[in-house]
Amino acid sequence: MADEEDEVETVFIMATVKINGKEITVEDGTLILDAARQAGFEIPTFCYQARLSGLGSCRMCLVEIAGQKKLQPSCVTPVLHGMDVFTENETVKSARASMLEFLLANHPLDCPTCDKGGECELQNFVFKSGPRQSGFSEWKRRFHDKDKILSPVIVKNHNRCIHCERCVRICDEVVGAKALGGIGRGVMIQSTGFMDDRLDCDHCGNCIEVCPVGSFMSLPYRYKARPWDLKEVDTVCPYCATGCQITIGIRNGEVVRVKSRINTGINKETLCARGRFGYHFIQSRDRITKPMVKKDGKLAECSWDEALSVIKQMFGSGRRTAGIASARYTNEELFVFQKLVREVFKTNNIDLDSRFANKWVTSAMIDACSLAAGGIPIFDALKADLIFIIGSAVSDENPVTDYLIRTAASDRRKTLIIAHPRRMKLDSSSAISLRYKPGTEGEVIKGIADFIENGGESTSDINAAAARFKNASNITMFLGAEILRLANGVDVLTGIAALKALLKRSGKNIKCLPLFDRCNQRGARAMGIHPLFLPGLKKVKEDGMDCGEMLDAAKKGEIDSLYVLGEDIVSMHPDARFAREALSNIKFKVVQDTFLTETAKIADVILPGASYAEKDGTFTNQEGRVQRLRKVISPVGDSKDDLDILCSIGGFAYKSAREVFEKIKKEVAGYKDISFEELDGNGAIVTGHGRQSLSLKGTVPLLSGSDNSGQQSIKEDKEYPFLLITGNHLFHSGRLSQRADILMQLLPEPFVEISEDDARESGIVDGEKVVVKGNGYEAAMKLRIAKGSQKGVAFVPENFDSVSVNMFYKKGEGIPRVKIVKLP
Amino acid sequence: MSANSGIVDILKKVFFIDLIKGLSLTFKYNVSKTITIRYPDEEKWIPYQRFRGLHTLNRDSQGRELCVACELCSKACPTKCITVIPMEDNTGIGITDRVAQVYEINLVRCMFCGLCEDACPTTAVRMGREYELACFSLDCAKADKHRLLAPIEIPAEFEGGYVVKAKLERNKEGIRVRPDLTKKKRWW
Amino acid sequence: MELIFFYIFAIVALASAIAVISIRNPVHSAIFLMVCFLQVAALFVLLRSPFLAAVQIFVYVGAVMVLFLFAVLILDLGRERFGEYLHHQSPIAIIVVVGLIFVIGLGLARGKLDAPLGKYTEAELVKNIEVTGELLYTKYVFPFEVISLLLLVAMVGAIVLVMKERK
Amino acid sequence: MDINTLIEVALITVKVILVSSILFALPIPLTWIERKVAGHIQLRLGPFRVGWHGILQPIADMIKLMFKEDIIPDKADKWLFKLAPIISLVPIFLTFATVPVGDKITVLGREITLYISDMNVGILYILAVAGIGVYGLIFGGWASNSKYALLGSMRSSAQMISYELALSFAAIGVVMVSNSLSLVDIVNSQKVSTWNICYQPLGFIIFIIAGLAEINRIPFDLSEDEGTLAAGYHVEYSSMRFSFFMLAEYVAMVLMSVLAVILFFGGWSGHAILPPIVWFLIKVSAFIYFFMWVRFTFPRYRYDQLMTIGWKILLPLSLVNILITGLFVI
Repeated sequence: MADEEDEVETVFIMATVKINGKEITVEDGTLILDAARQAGFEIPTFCYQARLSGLGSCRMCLVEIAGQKKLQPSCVTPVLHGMDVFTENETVKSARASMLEFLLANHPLDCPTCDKGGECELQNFVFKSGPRQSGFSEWKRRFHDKDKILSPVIVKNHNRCIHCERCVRICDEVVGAKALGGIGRGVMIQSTGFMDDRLDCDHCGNCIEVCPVGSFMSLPYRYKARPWDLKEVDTVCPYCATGCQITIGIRNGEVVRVKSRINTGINKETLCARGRFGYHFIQSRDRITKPMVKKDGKLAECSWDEALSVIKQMFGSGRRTAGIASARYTNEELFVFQKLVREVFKTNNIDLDSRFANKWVTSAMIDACSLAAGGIPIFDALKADLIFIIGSAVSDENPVTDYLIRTAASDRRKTLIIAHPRRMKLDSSSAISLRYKPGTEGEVIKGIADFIENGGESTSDINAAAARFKNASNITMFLGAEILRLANGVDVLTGIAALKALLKRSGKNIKCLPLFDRCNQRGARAMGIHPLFLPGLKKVKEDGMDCGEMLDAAKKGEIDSLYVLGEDIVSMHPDARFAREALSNIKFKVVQDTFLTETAKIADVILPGASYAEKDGTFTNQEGRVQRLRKVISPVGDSKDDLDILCSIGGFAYKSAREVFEKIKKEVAGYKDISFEELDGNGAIVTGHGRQSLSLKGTVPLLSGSDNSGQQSIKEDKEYPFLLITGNHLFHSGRLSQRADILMQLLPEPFVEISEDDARESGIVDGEKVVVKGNGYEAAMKLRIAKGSQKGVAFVPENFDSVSVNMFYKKGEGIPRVKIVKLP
Repeated sequence: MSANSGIVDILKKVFFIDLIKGLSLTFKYNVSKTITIRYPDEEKWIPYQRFRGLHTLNRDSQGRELCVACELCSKACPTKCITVIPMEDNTGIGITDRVAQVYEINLVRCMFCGLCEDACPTTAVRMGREYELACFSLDCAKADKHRLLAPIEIPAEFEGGYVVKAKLERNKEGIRVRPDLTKKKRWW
Repeated sequence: MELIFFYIFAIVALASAIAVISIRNPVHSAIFLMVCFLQVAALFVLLRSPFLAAVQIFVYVGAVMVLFLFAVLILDLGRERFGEYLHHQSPIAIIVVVGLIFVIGLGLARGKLDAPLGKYTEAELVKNIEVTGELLYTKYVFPFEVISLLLLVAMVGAIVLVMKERK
Repeated sequence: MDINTLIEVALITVKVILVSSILFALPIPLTWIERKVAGHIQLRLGPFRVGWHGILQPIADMIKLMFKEDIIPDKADKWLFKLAPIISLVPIFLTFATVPVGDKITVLGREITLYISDMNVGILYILAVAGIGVYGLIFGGWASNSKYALLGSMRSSAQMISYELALSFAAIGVVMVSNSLSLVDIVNSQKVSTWNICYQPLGFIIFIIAGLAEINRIPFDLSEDEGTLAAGYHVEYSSMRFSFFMLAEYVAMVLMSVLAVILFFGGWSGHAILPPIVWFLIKVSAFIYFFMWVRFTFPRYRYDQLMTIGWKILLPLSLVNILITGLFVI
């Protein structure tokens, strides 16, 4: 909808300053340091970090300003018109050298054993501008002998700290975890959690990333390599649709670390725990490394030729075939996959297993978020003065988006409204947190719309939020993927579309961004992985079946062959029993995946594919930003690049992802201006596909009740008091992350989260072992209490094979009800 | 003078003075003592302490490994023949909790320049005086941590620059020349 | 006994002489020529002239043939070259050879080729160096000097030729 | 034929076999000695590992040579290639037919001469037959069809022809003094007066220098100049054929030592405290050592220097020597 909006005109007051004799005109209020960088002069600094609040503690950035006797810290001093600044003269240089000498007075010289050695900012600055000799002969400050292991991923060495406090600030201001603080005074400050504990830690490792020295270190990477050993490749994180740029470092073919880079990608220097520490699945021992074919009811390893010939022989074509893909695959692979399904298998039965959504809901989502109209950079979206999030526990689902929103919302001129049953970390930044029962999203939207249209007393939270809507002029809505899973999702999305229209009528700028939980969900739709749309979201002539319909048909015996690209239907589809039964009914199932998932176990042919670190390609994140994936290592064992596999099955002649991308550029309008080679850290935003609205309303069942799923589960039920919502946890994403050892250390087993009130009523305390029962399935897990969550709602992460949450679901019943019983 | 020296020259030629000089010199050599060291049968040359032979990994006085696996040696190595893979160890075998999991020198590529020694911050790597590195299989071309940490035959304090009595030993692993450091003599 | 040796030497000498002219490879020819010379030397020994035998070996085998070979090696004569020179001469050569054989046969038949033995006894012949020396410097002094002079002239001529070429 | 003749024939046969076998065996200790001398002159030890002080080294070398592959170059003149080592070896053995190692001794009442034959042209015979040996070199070089070998053989043959003259003329001086060509007579004549070295110092020097050149030893070993010719005429030879050449060289060295002793140092004559044959052996050994000593002392001459020395210095000097000797004798 980018073109529907008028660009907000901002008038900047400019200031002209002289830096080292070079004149430069910058926005008034720019820091001297930024101005100098723009002018091309590098000023060393430890404590300055662009998105963090200014501190000015390290004194490395001291500059001389003409007319001022003392040197000034450039990272906290804004420019004034006519300033004459010197950053390279002798006074400044000697001040820098002295500062470094001071820092080294207490910094231990254990660089040989420090993981940071080789990429340490202190080391670099000392080499560049440090004193060559020190006048200090006193004992160095020493807190402890052994490094402190603060968490399964973070190691701390207080001795090395230089008090830049970047860690404290990033934890507080960006991550919002507030796990770190300065303990002690003066030179004895230790930046750590209370009593060296990290209760609220997100384990995101951003403190490690920003630490200029080796005070914070990554435990999984500890003593694995030195920076110069690593071959580092920039690629994209595969865990959620935020699309963080990551840099994978390998040593001798082994992935040893993932890091972010300062000022690269939308995530800049931040990552979440799963992005930073979730790389162990790449070279997991459980990877499938050889193709397998079912012989006499058992899967047996075989050669590629054999597997492919079996597929060619057995796979049918026409309406009785189907293809289901995962949104974790690259645009190129998905494009070739839809080509395979549509052109070779000759069917439109192609879908993502978006777990709970039918094709009408997903197309309504495409419509509501105007995915066809091109991408909206998140930074543009966050300029709005009202940010509204609905249907996503964004702190858990898209942690880095959470950081971005938090940073934006710290601006007091902005309002953040979050509507979700669960409490989340971002609530602390929000003006209003709307709680509702799952399934009643439509009512929330309706309430807001009603208030805006009809007015009324702003007594309830909804009305208060609506009042904010009324006052705002630029509004950004984030629509979570949970809406897709609702039985009445079409209603909700229609309601949102109506709200948008309403707001627009009142002269407001509306931007609408989806919050997806799979890295390439948006790209997959654009590549035509949808029963209704061809690549470029062009309507197909003959509608295909969506995932649910396919399974229905399979149950009836109407599907003969199914090709599953990396999706675990049995584990993810609501109603696991039904999914298993339906799949077993299909005569010939091909699963292409990296792990032996529940679905793969019942397949007839398994093809070992590649993980994200083993292939080239592009992902399109939720904003519509196309980013490059780069191959880091060769596919493990006998597994192959997925693109190669798909091409050899379909007989396509694409040799590389680049060639496929060229084809995509021709077929998908939004990608036509993107150059595959020139995709850098910032990616490229897709443009519109040539139409703004899909106008499917005529064919979509519109109102609740007409949906075949019904709303009966919303009704109160004394026996099963809790409505169960499922989703990703902060440390997990789908079923993939449980293959990553470190993430399993962070959260090894599922838990059930209920509100404080519910806990008090049932007399269960935090951490107690309980049994969750429902739909004839029960599972034991720990209880967690979330203060401020909606009463009568329970949350279980869906990421564990040990507790298959989709067993609680029953086909066609929408949100399940469960009861929670204390374990005797 | 020129006439004089001319005559002398002719006389020298006639009486083969130069040839006789040469012959007498070689005869002197013939009867003098040889400078050959009877290596490996009876004697062995123990080089000076500054010699750059097979590397050793050293321990501190308490027997802990000095190597902290900082990889500076492998960084400094011009032939890139040193492989170091660090690991964490809390059992106290090293002076820090960072010790080498793998410390391997590819002796085929090593040119014994000693830059690793210079780069080592803990004086863990020292070039020793072991120079008998030939063997029957390529296995020994790689010196692993175990081999480098093994106690060396010639103590570091031994001054060197001597020829000592030695014994040639043959066994399955190969040939070794075992020196007897008590019986030493200067080479010349 | 002596006769046996004589025939052995004679036959080998003849055979090798024939080989010299019939073999195309000049180096092999040279070898056979050398063999021939050696047999002749052996015949001298049978004739109680060890001095002549030694001189035969010394001069012909040791020096002349080496120079011969030298030339052959340096010039690298092709194997077929010799054949070419004989093209037009063969009829004449055959006539001459036949004539020669006839003359020698005639001489042998008539007993005209019987060389008389000298006045020296067997014991004196063993010391033939003195005898040879004495004869050379008394009876045959003139021919000796003439030959010396001729050789000198030849030598001087050769040197002059070489000197000319150098300029 | 009477019994005496038979015994004579038998004795000669025995002597021939004895001399040949000694000559065949001689290089074995000689190579060891040569290498030892080389070692010690260069302050080394020489062979040391096989046997006591490496004494079995020549045996080891011999075994090695025997078992080496006999290689004949593809384009070689096969017949000559095989013949050449024999040609080089046989004449040098033949010379020893007339080399006396002592006078007569009496065993079991029968006089046995310590030589096979006392020719009255002995010295002439030796020089003549030894000259044939050059064919081995020439043929070896030529038949190998290799440029290095050919160059080596050319050099050595030219060298031998050049120095044969000087060598012979130097010997003629002795012959004039002793008034005989027979080696036994020459030795005996020295018993009467003093050693010929006293009368013929110039002749001796010429003889030794030309002799060195004649047997292709340093400083005149241009035929096997490793630096420029790889190995000279025998570069293509291996195995036993190669060892034949080596054998011939060693025997030639022995011959030259023997000749030097006989012509200039009174042969087996010496003080009575030792038997004559021991004197003879001592003198010959001294000369052999001298040759080795020279080898490891002097560098090699250039080819043009070699020719200059041969033709412009040694030959005129030898003629002068004959002239002076002639004047004295008359």
